[in-house]
Amino acid sequence: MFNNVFSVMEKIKITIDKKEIEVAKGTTIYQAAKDNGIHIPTLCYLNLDHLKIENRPGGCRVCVVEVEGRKNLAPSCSTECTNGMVVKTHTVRVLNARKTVLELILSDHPKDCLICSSSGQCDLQKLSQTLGIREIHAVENAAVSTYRKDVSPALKRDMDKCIMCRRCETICNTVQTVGALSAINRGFMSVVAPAFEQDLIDSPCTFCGQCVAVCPTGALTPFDDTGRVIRALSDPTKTVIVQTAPAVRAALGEEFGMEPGTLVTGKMVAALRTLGFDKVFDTDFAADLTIMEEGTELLGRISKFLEGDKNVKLPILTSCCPAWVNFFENNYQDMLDVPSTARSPQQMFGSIAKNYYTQLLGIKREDLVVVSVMPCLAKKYECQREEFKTNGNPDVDFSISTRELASLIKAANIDFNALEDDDYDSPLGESTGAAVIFGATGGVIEAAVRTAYELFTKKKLEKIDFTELRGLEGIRTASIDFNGTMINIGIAHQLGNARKLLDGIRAGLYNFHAIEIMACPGGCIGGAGQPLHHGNSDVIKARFDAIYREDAGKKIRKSHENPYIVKLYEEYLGHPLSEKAHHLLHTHYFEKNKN
Amino acid sequence: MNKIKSIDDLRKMKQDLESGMNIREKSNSPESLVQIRVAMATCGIASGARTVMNTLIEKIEKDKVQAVVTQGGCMGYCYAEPTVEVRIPGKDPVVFGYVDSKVAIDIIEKYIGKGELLEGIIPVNYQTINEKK
Amino acid sequence: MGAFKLQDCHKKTIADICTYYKNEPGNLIKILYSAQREFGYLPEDIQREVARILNISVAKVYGVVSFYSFFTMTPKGKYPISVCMGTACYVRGAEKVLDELKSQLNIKVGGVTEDGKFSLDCLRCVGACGLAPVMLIGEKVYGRLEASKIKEILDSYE
Amino acid sequence: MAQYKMHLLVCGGTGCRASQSERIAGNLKEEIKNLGLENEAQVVITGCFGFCEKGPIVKIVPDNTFYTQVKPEDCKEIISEHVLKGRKVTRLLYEDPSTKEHISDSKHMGFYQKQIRIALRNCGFINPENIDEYIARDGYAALGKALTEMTPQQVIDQIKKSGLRGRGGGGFPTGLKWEIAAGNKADQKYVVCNADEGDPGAFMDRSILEGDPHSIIEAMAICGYCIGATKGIVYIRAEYPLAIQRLKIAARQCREYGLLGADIMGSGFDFDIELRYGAGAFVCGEETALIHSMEGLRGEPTVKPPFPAQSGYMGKPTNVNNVETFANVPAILLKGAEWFSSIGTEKSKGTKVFALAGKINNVGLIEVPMGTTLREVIFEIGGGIKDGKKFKAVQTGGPSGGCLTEKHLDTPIDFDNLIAAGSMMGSGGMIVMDEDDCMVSVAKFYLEFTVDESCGKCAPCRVGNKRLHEMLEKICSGKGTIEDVEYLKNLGAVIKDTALCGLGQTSPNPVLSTIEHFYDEYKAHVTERICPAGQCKALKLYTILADKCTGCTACSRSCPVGAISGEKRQPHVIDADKCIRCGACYDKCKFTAIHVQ
Repeated sequence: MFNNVFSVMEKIKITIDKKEIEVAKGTTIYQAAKDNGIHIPTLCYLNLDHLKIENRPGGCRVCVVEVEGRKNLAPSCSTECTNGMVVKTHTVRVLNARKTVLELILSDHPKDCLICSSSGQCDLQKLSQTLGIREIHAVENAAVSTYRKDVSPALKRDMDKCIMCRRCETICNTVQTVGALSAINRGFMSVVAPAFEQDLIDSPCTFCGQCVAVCPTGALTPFDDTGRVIRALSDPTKTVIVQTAPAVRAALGEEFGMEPGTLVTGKMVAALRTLGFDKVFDTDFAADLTIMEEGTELLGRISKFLEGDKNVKLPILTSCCPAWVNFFENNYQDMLDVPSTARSPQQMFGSIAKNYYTQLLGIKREDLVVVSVMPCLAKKYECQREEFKTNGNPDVDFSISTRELASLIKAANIDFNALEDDDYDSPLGESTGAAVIFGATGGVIEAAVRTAYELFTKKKLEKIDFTELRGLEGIRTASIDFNGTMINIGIAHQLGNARKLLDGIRAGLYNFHAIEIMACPGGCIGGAGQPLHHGNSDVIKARFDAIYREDAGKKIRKSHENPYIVKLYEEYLGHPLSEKAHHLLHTHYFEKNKN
Repeated sequence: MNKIKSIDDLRKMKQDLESGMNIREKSNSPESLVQIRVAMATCGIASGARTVMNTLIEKIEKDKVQAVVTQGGCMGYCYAEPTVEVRIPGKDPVVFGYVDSKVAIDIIEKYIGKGELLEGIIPVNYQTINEKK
Repeated sequence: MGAFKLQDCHKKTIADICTYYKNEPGNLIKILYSAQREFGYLPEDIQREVARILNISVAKVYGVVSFYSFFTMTPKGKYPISVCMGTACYVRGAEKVLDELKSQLNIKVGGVTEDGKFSLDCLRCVGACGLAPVMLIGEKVYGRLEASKIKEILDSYE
Repeated sequence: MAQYKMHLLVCGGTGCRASQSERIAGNLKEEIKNLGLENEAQVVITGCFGFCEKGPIVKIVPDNTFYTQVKPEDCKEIISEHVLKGRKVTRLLYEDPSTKEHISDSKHMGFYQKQIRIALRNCGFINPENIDEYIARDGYAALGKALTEMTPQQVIDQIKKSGLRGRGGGGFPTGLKWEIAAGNKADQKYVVCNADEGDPGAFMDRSILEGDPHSIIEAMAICGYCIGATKGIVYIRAEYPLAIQRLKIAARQCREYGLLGADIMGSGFDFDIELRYGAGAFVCGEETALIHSMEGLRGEPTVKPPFPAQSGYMGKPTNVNNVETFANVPAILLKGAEWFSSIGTEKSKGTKVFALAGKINNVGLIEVPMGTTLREVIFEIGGGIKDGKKFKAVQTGGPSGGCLTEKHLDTPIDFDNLIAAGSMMGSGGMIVMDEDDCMVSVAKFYLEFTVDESCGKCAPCRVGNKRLHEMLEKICSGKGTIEDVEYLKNLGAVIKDTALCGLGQTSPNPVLSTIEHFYDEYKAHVTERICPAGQCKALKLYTILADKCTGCTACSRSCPVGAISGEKRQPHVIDADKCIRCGACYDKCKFTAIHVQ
């Protein structure tokens, strides 16, 4: 035992660029260098250590270094340090090799950087700048590999720009276990794509967009809805309102040079108002509404279960995450009656806006345009689902990502950092701390527990913070004491972890009462519409912490105490799970069979 | 099927099988073996060369003589058929005429086995087409 | 070439192959090999069916099919022609043989003649280097080829 | 086994089968029956004799008569003359190309004289479909010895002492490899035989599997015993149907005899094998790629470490050896490490099988002691260059190797010498080129192969080889510059330095070695715009020799682009700008008036 601990701690000495350093045995050259301020470039290697996501194909060969006594150059990402190793990261040989390899990659890459949607965000572009590539040696008319383009509601694929880093493939298969993408073909024509290069919409893709979040080039990019939003804003016949998801406020600042984790709620509201939205509302309001519906549904099922009803389906699964919905519709057709029927906050908001708010304004639903700002790309797909339309008019017209909002702000000449904080409009702008934490993994279930506890036990919560439900572990479980009744909770983020839980449930291994699932790492804060983390998971951790800070600062932290929610039920919906609520706030799921 | 259940089974099996392969094994290193060539042209066959050859092969197998029996064309001693040429490594070849089964056995036992000379040796002074150098 | 439509009998054949290989994803290549032997090629629907039975993504199946040159998604001609492009054949004039085949059949490498009679492919060394240059029509090996002999050989196929 | 006085060995290798050797065997049997000789003569279908150039081969023992290029029609004569009457069929005997004399005994043929057959010991000697013949030749005795008299470590020590190195290309010491795999503890381990032979022009593995499958099974079992594996997998090219069939038959016979399965020879050791098919990807010769392929995945290599000996097939310790390596193992155990290490050079022990091909008289499979010189191989065994042309280069090591020239002819062939000369052993392909071969084109040919076979995982190999190939094409089409040649050198060096696996790390060798040894030829292509070997179409200049031209107009009528003009019965001229260098005029001219430069 002691021996083991000792061996883990075992240190070895190596020399990198004439610097003698001590590292733990098992450390890679890349990591050792990074820990000592030497940043070796790489294009394929990805390590989101807080989330235990790693992609290490050793394929780009950009991170090669010279190791004394070794015949050829070593890929630093996948070469472990050995005692006494002497490493050089910038000799002529290394730099020539690195430049040549990069030139090769660029020689098979379109050079439309100026108008590429990843321009300025592109790791390849940045590296080419860093290494000072000024020309590319290749014969005239050198072959380039080109592929079928694909535009889906959520994302675009232009695989001509693929550099075979395999990050998307790892995310789609190992992390998310979706299996929409795979490396196909061989050699020069090899690329990552769906089977038969078919469209993503025909594949099992959930539109979680995590492939986009890790793509180092412009091969995988979000579908851009900003043009449509601008057109709507400039249409005088339309009332345009906007809702902002909880996670957006914790990340938007990064696009304007702020530290990750900076909360910019007030500035964001101000910017949206400046952009010309008639009303600036908060998806958080709908999140509170979700808790009312989902929480009541949970309590109902639990009560029936405790009464001995054998037909009751437990655990209840959250249904806020559209990628997750797509995932279970495709993979768990036998369990379609298990998830909560509650719509996601985005869609609840849309439904209330188009049905209730239009009444308040006295306008037709066609004249109200609902825009959502989401950390998510799957929301773009979700708002186009047929079941969320009335006479072809969607409840949510356009869903734009955090990054799209940033570009709208920039294009409108707004000095974001200088903006004065502003407040959301009423009535759909009021929310509680419970709604804010929807943005982080475990947040939805914590919000639900806060409400369910009080409704179930009829007692006031002593301690609002359920820290046992928080964290970035992929799968977490906890049992909450509801005044003598233990409620078992499961939490998973990333679809691969969800699959593990679901398979366990299918096999009858668990006795959870409720499970929260989010498709993206860390929950919505790690969504694919957020500013790019460029492989640094500290960014996600910082947003995670910010979300809970925002919650702690809220006066009201339980959804059922949101006065505007109370009012909405009194005036319009009646009570949770009422017929009207069912009609407007719940949905049903479809069997899909894509492989 | 007879299973091989031990190394002894394998060895025994090899022993039983190797005689069938002997003819090929020997051809691998003919220089070191006694070469016995039976003239098997029409004249030879007519006068019983085939029987002689069979006798020789069986006798070699039985006595485990390191020799190889081959057949050749007419050696030009048609009057003395069947003829058999014996070539012991390091010695000049010797040709026997009028060989029958009894003589064949004598060739192996006495000439090859003990180095005794036998009756019926034809003085050599010949070349065959195949041997022409 | 009409689009391949998966019939129940095809499904059964595929299921039988998969069962024979214990429905194990690790046996994917063997399964595809057997399926191709059965159907002559591996159209989309067959790949989907294999993926479904093995419970793996069809992207992965296609990733494998498109990786190995042995697998094909287009049906071969009635008489598939394969020209050896091993080094021994190359230095003894395989390219000229190939050029002659291309012009005689009027197809490219990987193509099938319009009447579906011949298809033309290259393959790596078949190991008959002593006969170089070599081509196969079906299983039959033609050795010591010359461009001038090609027409006669092709004409011998009805 | 029945006693026959005469055995007729008919080559059943792929090459000879392609020339109807099966029919020959059938006809021979038929004729034997017709003459009532069934009890005297036996027809045996064997593996490859190696002398593929002169196939199909029929060898008759005991008199060691070696008939070449036998046709089915010849069978009647062979039986009635040779078998019945003892008269050799002279016209079917091998004719010495220099003396023009017929040689009857293969022992006296130059092709066989310098050979020592260890890995090929049973090829062309036994019926590969008959386990009894293998056992009669001490088959499975090495396994028996290992299982009953030796500990795994003792066996490993023998292999180590023998100096055997991997024959698949890398030359890694086999015993050491086994020792590492043996040292890693696991509940399951695997022995893998790499039979995914892919070098264009190399076919030794196929020949061994076709001619002596039992030696591979025996060696795999021995390896299993050493490293503690009970499962063996042969990863074999699907394009080798005959080898697959023979392996299957061999494995079935072994199971019937109890030589595969549980408790082999009462030793308590269990072992069995199965086959996996390679589906046409050269990169699967790389062991990590091979393992992924066996797992049903794309055959892409992964970074080592971990080595397969640590984490291989299904994550378990796996030992991968190539066919030829395995074929040596039983012989080493039976004859001893000392015997084996007495053959060869200081660091490369034993023999090596080479597939001799190209512009050489005796194309075929040969096995020579390490240290034999290229000259001996090419000019003595190979019988020199075809059609009396001049030797120019020999390419060894397939797409990973390089071209060696006249100055290397007296270099003793072994692992290290070949690497020092800028090539490598590879799996043993040896392609001989003569003065008519353009070395730039040869490099281009190999690069085309590598581009086709690159898995695409790492950038240098995926894109770099493509760029090398494009640049070679540019040079061959007469548009290259001297800078391009320099860039080829830099790009080639970087690809070698940075590629992920052995395929990419060696793929520039054909380019780099030809630039090194034939720089002038490259220079001629880019500066003078001529191809000295006259191979590069675009660099050919067609002119009409006025003194030879009769003005018959055959050329101008054959020209597809109308580049030839002239009056009837007057000398014609070719417009070089219009000429597409198709060579049609050259073929048509009856008066050798077309001059090609």
